[in-house]
Amino acid sequence: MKTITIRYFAVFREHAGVGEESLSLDASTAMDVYHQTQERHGSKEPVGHCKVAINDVMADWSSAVDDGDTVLLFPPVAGG
Amino acid sequence: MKTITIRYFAVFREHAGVGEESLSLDASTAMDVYHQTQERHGSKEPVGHCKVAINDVMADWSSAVDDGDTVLLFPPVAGG
Amino acid sequence: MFEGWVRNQNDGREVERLEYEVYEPLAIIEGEKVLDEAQQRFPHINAVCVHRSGLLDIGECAVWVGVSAAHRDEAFKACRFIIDEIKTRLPIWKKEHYVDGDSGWVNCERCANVNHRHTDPGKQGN
Amino acid sequence: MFEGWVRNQNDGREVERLEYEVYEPLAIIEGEKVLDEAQQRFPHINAVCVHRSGLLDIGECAVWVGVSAAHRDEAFKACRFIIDEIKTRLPIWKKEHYVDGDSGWVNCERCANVNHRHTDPGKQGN
Repeated sequence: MKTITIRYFAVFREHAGVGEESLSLDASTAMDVYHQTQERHGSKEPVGHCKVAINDVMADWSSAVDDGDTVLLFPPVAGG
Repeated sequence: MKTITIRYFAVFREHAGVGEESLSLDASTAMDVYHQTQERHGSKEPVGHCKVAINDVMADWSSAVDDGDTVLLFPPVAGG
Repeated sequence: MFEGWVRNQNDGREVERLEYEVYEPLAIIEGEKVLDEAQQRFPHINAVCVHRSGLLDIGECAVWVGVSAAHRDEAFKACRFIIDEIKTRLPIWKKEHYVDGDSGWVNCERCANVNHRHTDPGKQGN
Repeated sequence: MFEGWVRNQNDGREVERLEYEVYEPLAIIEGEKVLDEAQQRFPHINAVCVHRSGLLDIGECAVWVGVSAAHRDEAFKACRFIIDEIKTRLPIWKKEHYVDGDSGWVNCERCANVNHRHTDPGKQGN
């Protein structure tokens, strides 16, 4: 188990009800974190439409997460 | 013979030394006027690069000119 | 030069004001990357961009991109490149507050529906 | 929005100032035609344009095109259409006055060479 700080933005934050929380997760990638917190941020959005950063650096969904990392979950941006 | 007023613009005017002159010409089209005044406005430019107006209305080089018309000869514009 | 203004309607709904949520640390880094990439593609330009954050009223300028170049083709292409990249890459989210009291995050129609009476805001453009 | 400024060099020559000769009666009519055509191609835009006449110094704005639209794709395309048409269709001629005292009408390199020490001003852009 790793202690991961998760930060939610925009619609994710509103649904989670918090901007940030620390969870103890059995996660090896950013994707694992997304899926394991899906109920909290309430998204059925495919990850392909969202973005992720680890410790303030843009990352891939396959990027590894380590104990103590902060994972930032970004819903789709306004775009057009 | 027709009395045609010719107006020269930009480089044409500088070369003709006048902005406007009235000439008695044996011309049936705007193209005829261009060719018959070519020595005055000094242009070797093909008419395809220049434009013409008759009595303040944009015209084609094949447009007819009548006695008393004013023909405006426009050198190429700056473009790009 | 491109300016994005807050419009009073979107997709047929009356918009009262907009709220931009910007995650600044990464928005600034990504914004600088976009300008660097524009500079590489169009070497002879000078470019700047500004994006607002927080609550904006109708008629306010939300985003501004300025590009200068000796030749207009390059200026147009670079300006278009920058605004398109900014709109899709930067961590900036737009929430519309409607006149009828409803609100919704733009382009999140497939995300969680967390808003009371929130309806599909549809495709957006600016 | 597009602004054309007077640059201090063109094709490697130092420009001191520019002179625009505009034949107003037809420039205005053609300019309005260009805006009408833009409006037909891009029905949802509002567009205006201004072109200066006479002597301009370095750094002055020579031409300004402003287009507003709900969607930026339309705004970009319409702005580009208008400036391109204005530059090629309106009876407006540009004369460059160089720092070395020479001068020349732009894009008239194949026309009459009426200027003292006038050399090929080459291809122009703005």
